[in-house]
Amino acid sequence: MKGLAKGLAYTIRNMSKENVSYSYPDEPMPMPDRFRGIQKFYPEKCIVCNQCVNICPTDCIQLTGKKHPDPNRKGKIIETYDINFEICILCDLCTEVCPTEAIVMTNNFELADYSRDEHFKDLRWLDENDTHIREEN
Amino acid sequence: MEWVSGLLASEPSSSNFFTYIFISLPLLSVVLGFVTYAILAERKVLGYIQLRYGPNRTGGKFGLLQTVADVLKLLIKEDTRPKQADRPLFWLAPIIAFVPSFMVLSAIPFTESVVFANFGVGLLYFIAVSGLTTIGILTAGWASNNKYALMGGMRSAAQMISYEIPLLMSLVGVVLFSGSMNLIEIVEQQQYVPYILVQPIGFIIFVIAATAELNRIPFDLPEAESELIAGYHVEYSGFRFAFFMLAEYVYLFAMSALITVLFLGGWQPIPGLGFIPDFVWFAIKFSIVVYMFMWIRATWPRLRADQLMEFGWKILLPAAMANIFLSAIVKELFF
Amino acid sequence: MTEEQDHQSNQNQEKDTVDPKAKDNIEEAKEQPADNPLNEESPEKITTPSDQQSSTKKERSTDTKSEPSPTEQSQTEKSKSDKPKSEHTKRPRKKHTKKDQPPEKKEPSPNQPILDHYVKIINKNLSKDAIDDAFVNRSSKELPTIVATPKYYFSIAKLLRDHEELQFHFLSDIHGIDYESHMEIYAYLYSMSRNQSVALKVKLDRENPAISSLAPLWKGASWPENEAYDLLGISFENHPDLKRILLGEDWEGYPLRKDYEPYDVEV
Amino acid sequence: MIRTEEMLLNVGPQHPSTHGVFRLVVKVDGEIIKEATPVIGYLHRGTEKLAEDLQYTQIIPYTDRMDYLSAMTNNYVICHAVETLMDLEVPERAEYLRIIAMELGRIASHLVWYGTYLMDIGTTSPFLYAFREREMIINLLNELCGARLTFNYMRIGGVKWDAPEGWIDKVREFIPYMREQLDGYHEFVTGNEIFLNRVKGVGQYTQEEAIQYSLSGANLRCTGIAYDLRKAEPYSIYHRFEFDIPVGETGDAWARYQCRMAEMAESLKILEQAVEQFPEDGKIMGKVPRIIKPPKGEVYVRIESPRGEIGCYIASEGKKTPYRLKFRRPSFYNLQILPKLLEGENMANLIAILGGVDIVLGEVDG
Repeated sequence: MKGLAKGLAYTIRNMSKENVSYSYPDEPMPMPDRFRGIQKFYPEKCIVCNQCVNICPTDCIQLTGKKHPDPNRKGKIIETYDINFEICILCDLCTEVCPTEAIVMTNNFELADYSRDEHFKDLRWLDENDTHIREEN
Repeated sequence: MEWVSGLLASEPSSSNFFTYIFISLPLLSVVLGFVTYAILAERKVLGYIQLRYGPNRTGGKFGLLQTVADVLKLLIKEDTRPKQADRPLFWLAPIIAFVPSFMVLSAIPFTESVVFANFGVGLLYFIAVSGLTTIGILTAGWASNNKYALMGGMRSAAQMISYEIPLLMSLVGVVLFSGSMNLIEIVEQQQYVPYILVQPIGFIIFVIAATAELNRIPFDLPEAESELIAGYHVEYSGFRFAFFMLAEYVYLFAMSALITVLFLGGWQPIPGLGFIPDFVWFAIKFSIVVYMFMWIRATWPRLRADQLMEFGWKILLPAAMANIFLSAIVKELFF
Repeated sequence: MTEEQDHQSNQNQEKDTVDPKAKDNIEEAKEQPADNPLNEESPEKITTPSDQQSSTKKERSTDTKSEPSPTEQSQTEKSKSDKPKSEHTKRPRKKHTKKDQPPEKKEPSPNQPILDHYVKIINKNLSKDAIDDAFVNRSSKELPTIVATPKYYFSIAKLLRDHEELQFHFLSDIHGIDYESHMEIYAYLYSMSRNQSVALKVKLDRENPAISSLAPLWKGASWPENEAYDLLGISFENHPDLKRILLGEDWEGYPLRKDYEPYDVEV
Repeated sequence: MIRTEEMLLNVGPQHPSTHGVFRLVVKVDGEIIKEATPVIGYLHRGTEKLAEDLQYTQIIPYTDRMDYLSAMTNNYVICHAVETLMDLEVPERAEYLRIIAMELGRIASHLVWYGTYLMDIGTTSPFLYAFREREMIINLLNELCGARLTFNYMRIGGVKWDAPEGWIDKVREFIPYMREQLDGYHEFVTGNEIFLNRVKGVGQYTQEEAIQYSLSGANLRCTGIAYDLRKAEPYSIYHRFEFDIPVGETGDAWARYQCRMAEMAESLKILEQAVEQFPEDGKIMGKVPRIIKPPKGEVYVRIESPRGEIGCYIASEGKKTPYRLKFRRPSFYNLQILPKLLEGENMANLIAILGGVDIVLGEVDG
């Protein structure tokens, strides 16, 4: 009986405590800087080295490059860059290997959509995704 | 309430029929209102104890319309029935469970004047009719043709048999002291001393047995969502499910009211505070009892079926018997 | 060059050398306890009767005494590594290894004498050709590894569990590997009373991989063996309930085999 | 004489108390279980097969998804295996970060167990209280590595991130708070007579049986065997910390409960010492070749996860990808004893026993 009474005392004490719920959809949920949300891509920084494609464990990144329009400059520039978000596991490895930090993580995590097709993010979408960009990389 | 008695004595006619309906509507709406807000209150109390808000979306900050929305949703939901179910029984079960829960309400005196049927044996009537619900639950468990439901139904029947007896026996003390089974008379006897002080053992036994009758934690074995998923009503959806839900909470209402009447002195005020109207007193005491049920639900785990039986037969029943003896001796010596 | 490679290159030599030595081994086994490095840890552990009850009690008492602190451990390791030098000549295999790759391994593993001791016990109790191969896996925390011949696999496992100087009561892991030339079973045994581990391996024919089950010895081996059956197609004899545990009975093929072709209707 | 009939009952795959997609076919006579057959594999993702085509660094995110309640230990076990195989040295600061992360993860994992176990037993409040504390741990780990569940924090030879500014202090503050809450849990639940009745003597087994069935973790320690790999084979820098191995005596669900509750307290002890000893500065990555190619050979390492002994076997052919990777998943081994424990038990005990074994289905199915 003592244990039962103790339990009752414990719960009634907690009733007056302030609750710990997040009011998530009403108030945005602050995420720490390191949080891994959907990537932001800087096409101008990309040197088409393919390292992110190689390291991706789920093969969700596809890219193509083309020759630099300025014939005097060597190297390639990016033409298309797609991330298939249906299978991306946000493991952060692509940003880790990127030598120029052309791809970085953002804190944006609200990715629900009504269609799977919308989870196929192309270069433009990733370029425009420029809020809450992670500072530390 | 003279005219009600006159009405009862008069010859049946269509106008009488409508009069009946009209006078029972307020009660019905009070009960339904209670059920609506008891569900909400339970969720809120659980929420606050568990450091969260509880419903807070539908109907303003406090989620006042949450249950209304839930009921509306249940009403427009598809009524599903398992293919192998026993059709007539499946259809009948919610009604068997639900109707007695409303029938018992007629016997409860809320104040001295607000009482619908002043039975001589109101107490006996209440206990007898409330026992019928178990048949509904058992029927639901059987008719669903689901193994979990069947188990829930069986558990419910076993539980009812074990706990109905101590429930009744714990009341014998009250009857001994008041010398009546009329609920109004019992309340009037408690004008100075509520029976909780005279019959503390009886009170505890009654509350425990009542919790078991209500299928609430720690005795919610027929439902036991972590073992039997939802027990007897696992196959019910939509409005039929709402019936079970309704029955459950109407019983909570009725049982709390009965505890208030039998042990807490009903509408009797605390001496010196008689200026507060009697229905307020009733409401206050009643709310405390309801809160207690919710508080227990937030705290304790569930018993196991065999422990429940053991507890019922080996502890509760002897204790109830001892209580009768004790009451008889006390009554003989001091009153 | 890793241990395994040089080891395989030496296999033939080893077989040649082990056989004539076997006689000596048996004789030495009698005097072995005297210079057995294990004796340093507390002799009573070794002499514990192998019946389960007392041994588990022993485990409890020794374990609660708390493990040796790191300094103590390094000391015992040092002293262990002292020993093998005297035994060095008895192990021609090691010698050859050294000659083949002189810069690779400077000193023999500290666990080499322990392994030798195990090998002796097994040879003595079972048969000379019970062990196909035995080496210390240096890259896996100096783990003594015994490769059993399929015929003696079960009896070696039983001996490892029951022998009073071995007491490998705890089966940590058992799984199969498909090397394209053969299949292999890898079992990792641990002795709580002696705080020693051993790996028991056995090589199987790849075409028709079958081996006796360890489930009669350890009930805990039942599901992992089912898993090996499920994913690699190794069948276990005397297994109480051999079934495809993860993939379901209608699955075709054995996914962890190297030649498995995934078949997916939708792709 | 009443004729009774046995019936087959499918508990799961969708059942609130199986903690995932796990099916148990039980043959019941009334409420008494005659026979129970576990059916697993609903969550099998073929991690081991996938890993054969992945580089070692790429496997780490996959391990997060095995035992998703303590992903840190899974991260560690594969890193540790590769490091052992390659003979790599991990910098001290990284080791401390790993240990702090792992012990936080252990507490978080046990908190989930505590909450869900009591939910199984029938009370909902402890779940919410436990999740309040777990949320704090998750937030700490989120700050450290940027994810709440699938951390992907450790790398071969070190860790991905250094501790952010003030993080160690936050951990330091968390320790006394958690102690206080643990006392609260004990006050709330441990003495509760109904709870005691539900767990005492339920699902009991002996030391011999526990070893026979290869149980590990609290499931083994509840019988009184003080076997914890952090002590038996100290890996990482566990030898630097002083802590005890909590053991039970009776080998029933009650002993398992006590063990796990005590383990949380021990983890707090380790955390306290780790935070105190935490080096001022230092590298977080060791000298690791750019392309990780372990030498030819095989390795098996095992560490203590919250659920028991998690092992990792790698057979390497000297390539970038492992030839064969195998995880010894503690839940998979621990679950084997279930049919034996359930025989002759009450249906209500099924839940109490299954919950007490503490499985994570992602790990059972691999």
